[in-house]
Amino acid sequence: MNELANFLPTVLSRSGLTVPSALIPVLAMFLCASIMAAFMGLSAAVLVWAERKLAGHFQCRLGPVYVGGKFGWLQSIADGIKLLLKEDIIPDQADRPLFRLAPYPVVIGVLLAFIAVPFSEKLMVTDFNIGVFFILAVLTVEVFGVILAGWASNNKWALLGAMRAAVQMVSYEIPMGLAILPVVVMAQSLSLKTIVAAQSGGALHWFVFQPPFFMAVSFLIFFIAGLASLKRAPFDLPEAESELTAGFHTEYSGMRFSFFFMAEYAGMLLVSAVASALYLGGWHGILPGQESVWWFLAKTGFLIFVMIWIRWTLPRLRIDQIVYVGWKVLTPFVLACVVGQSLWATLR
Amino acid sequence: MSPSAFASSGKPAAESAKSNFGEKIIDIQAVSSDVVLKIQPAAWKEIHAFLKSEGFDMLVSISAVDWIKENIMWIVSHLSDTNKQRRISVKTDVPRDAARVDSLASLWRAADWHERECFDLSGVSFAGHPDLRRILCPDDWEGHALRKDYKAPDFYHGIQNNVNLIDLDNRPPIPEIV
Amino acid sequence: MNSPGVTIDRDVKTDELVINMGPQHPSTHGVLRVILKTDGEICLDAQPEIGYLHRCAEKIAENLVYGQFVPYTDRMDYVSGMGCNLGYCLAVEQIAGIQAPLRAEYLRIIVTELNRIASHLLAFGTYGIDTGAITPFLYGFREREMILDLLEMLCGARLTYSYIRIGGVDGDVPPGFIDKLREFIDIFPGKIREYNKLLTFNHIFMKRTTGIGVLSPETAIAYGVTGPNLRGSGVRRDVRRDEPYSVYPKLEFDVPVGTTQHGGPLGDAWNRYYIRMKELEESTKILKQCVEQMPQGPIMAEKVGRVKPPAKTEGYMRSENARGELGFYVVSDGTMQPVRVKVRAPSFSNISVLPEIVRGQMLADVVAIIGSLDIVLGEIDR
Amino acid sequence: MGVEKIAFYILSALTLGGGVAILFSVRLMRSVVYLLVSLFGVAGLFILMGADFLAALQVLIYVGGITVLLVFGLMLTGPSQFQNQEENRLKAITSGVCSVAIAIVLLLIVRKTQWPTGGVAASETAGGIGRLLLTQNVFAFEIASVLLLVVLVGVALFMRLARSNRS
Repeated sequence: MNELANFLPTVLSRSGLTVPSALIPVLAMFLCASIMAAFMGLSAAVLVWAERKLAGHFQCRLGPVYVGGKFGWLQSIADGIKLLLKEDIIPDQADRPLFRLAPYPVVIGVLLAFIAVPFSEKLMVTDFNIGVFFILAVLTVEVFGVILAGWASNNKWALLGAMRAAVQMVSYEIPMGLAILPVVVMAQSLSLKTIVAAQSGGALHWFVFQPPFFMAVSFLIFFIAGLASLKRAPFDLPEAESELTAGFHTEYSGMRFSFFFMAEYAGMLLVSAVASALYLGGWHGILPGQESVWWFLAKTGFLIFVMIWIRWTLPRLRIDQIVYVGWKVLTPFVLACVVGQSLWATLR
Repeated sequence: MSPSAFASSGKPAAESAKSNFGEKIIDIQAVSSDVVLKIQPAAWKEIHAFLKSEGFDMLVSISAVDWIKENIMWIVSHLSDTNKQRRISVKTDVPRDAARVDSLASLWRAADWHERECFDLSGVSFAGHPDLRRILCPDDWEGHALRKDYKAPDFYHGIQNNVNLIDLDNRPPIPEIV
Repeated sequence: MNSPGVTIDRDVKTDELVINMGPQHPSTHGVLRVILKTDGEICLDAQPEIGYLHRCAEKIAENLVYGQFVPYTDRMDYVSGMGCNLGYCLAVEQIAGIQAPLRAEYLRIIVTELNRIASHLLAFGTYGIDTGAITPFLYGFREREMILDLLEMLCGARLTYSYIRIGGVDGDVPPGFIDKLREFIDIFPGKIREYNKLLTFNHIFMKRTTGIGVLSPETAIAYGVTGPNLRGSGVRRDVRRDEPYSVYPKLEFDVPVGTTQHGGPLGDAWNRYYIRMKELEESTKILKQCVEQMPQGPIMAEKVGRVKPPAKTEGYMRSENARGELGFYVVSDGTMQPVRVKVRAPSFSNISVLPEIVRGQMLADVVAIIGSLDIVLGEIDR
Repeated sequence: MGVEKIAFYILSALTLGGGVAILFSVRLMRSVVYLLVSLFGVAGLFILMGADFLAALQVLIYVGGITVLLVFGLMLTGPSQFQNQEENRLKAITSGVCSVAIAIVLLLIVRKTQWPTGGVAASETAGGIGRLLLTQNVFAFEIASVLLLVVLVGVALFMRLARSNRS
């Protein structure tokens, strides 16, 4: 963003506009925000298409084939237009202001988190010195939106979905946060840029392949907890369609519904991106010296593929099993990883 | 279809019931599928209890047949023995206007729903049933559909049911959905 | 974890929530309505409400001649319509003294067993969806499609067949049918292994279904539960084997019953589900034997004409449909119309046991239990 | 400097406005939302002061933990209790007195404390906080940890007792 702010005056002067210098950072902020929002929307569209296509092939069918030529790659745009044009229904007994408000925290939470994602050495909005921590923090805002949506709908299924979301978040925030610690111990920093920079020099320097493999375990835990925090199958209890009809977004339609949808896919991208930055070397390639944003996107894409793969293969867990896994399996393991990694780092 | 070899499997049990209950069992019939114990309506429950103790552990169905000319109703139950593969049927005649027998719900849990269905559709009441209300039709439905003199209502909550009543030329306008 | 037999202790006293599940709900398998009383996620009580699909088919039967009621029967259990056709036709043949020719009997068994497979595949797929796995559904439908194609070749219909008629079947096999059937029989066992790998022995799936909705054999019999649900509780009862009808005496097949090998109790949801998977294999076995044994000959009894059973004859025909013991009680008064046709629908009894087995389970288990009972509302409500 | 000032006023307005709105809203759920607004305002103020670690902590703990638990409690207790209970004069008076007392104490503290002015915030606060917690303030840190541990064990113990009493 700072580069953008430095770059802006030249662009503006070339185009003949005069802007007071105090407004330039604000303008840069707005530009950045809109670029991020556009990126999020676009990636959500691509991911929706990818998921439908992949799900189709997992299930011995073709997925979308008609819209936009042979591969149906305009399908999600058509879906988006459909959702935009749909009637926005608000139930009679709903808490109207809260019902209207609820989708925004969900989207904003994910969008804010993208600020700290390092796509490549240059391509990132800003390098927070507490980047990882920041992402974890703003992701919780998303859950609050979900809970609000479930409560404001005044629907019992939605309420149950919201309660499940709350339980799930409380159980999985802790392993997810702790899973980051071994990486932080190794990289000696909370800044994602520094963490990625510490993994340069080929695949063997990625944190996930570092002996004594505490970080590999914490990578797995981070990924599982990430799935749970995104409410993706097999942790999709808050919106379990066969149990709670559609859970917290039962009553939502049209644009407001699509916000939830968009946030889910953007969240997939976010968790995969963070995981690949933390453990898989970010923008570093397999061989030493390879550095490109494409490496980063490829790793992220692979993780997203795994998420989709899991979703279309596994059945859903039950709420008590989810809590059990969160507290009694993931948390002890991740604590052991943190202690082990710290010992390793000090004794080495 | 040849008559099943199992049609007479309930014979010994029927005979022993006859020896136990005597007058209360009017007749032992053999129909194409079962041995039918024809009994007095008052003995409905005790004979079933006896048959249950004989090993007929599953109540398969309870149904009623309306004979409007004779002004009687049959109440028929079918039982089977899941261990020895025997089957038996119990039948009783009750007057149409006082179709009433004792409930079997305390013997078999299955009787609960089957009796409710029989009450709902045939209008047989079962004394001692814990919760005798309609099961398939709505609670405020009138009449019992499987009675031979049943006339379907023309209207139900304002919904026209009888096609002949609908005046096709002067139909009320379809209300506009706002 | 919520293991079987362990009562759930509720430490925080919270408000009970009465939830209306259905009649429009994705996993009530039709228009079933269940009134749930829950405490948080724990289900305290569940009362099924039925009748949303009631058409009073039994009354319709009284106003039709015997043969005309056949199409109504496959709208009862619309997932395995052939079984309903067969049950009704056998019941009428029994009281009218009609004997269908042998080839027709074999054809009847072929189509009912095919339909049983199709029905169990649907149960398998929807059970996957109930537990949150969507893909098995489409895997199951891939093979179900083959069966529907086969049945379509025979009678032109894919759901409501009316193929079995009083005194025989509607038509002989078209050319190519037997070859396609053989092909299906050959590939199907491999597909069953695939299903088992994908869903049956999936760790999460087993954790979700083992030990929930435990139906003891005594309760099952008391409620009149039949079919795979009863066999899942360990009671080896199958009308096809115990009181065989049609050509079943000539066929060899096993009657699978519930096990405890998966680490759960007898009669839990997983057992009920697994019985259906085992029955897929048994039905394939039966199909294989039928194809080999089927003789040439007529497919319709001679001089069936107008069916007119003698006055005051009655007969109760039990047959094993995909969901359990299907009974048709037909009473004649000597005219061409029956005086009473009572349908004893297996799902009707099977769903009545629901309150007994869901108490104290989690909300997600309620869905898994309803799914494991595999009900069809068309036959419950008739 | 203008932008920062404007941001400061906006965030302060959010914080204070949220707090006032909590007081005057009838529905508990809405109060939680206002509380959220207020907490976000505080987080924003932290960012403005360069303490982004604190800001993230604020969001993580208060938004992700405290308010979620509040809402969870609300959802479990049934719809009839989502409204504030009717006014109770005694309650009103006691709470008023308490609030005034707390306000006076806070104001006194604010007035008495020598606030550092004009200093430049550290670029990396997380490390500094960590170092302070483990060296200079280790005693306070340990006290807090022990307190939390006691609470945790106590809650578990009470639940155990309640459970054994019931059965």
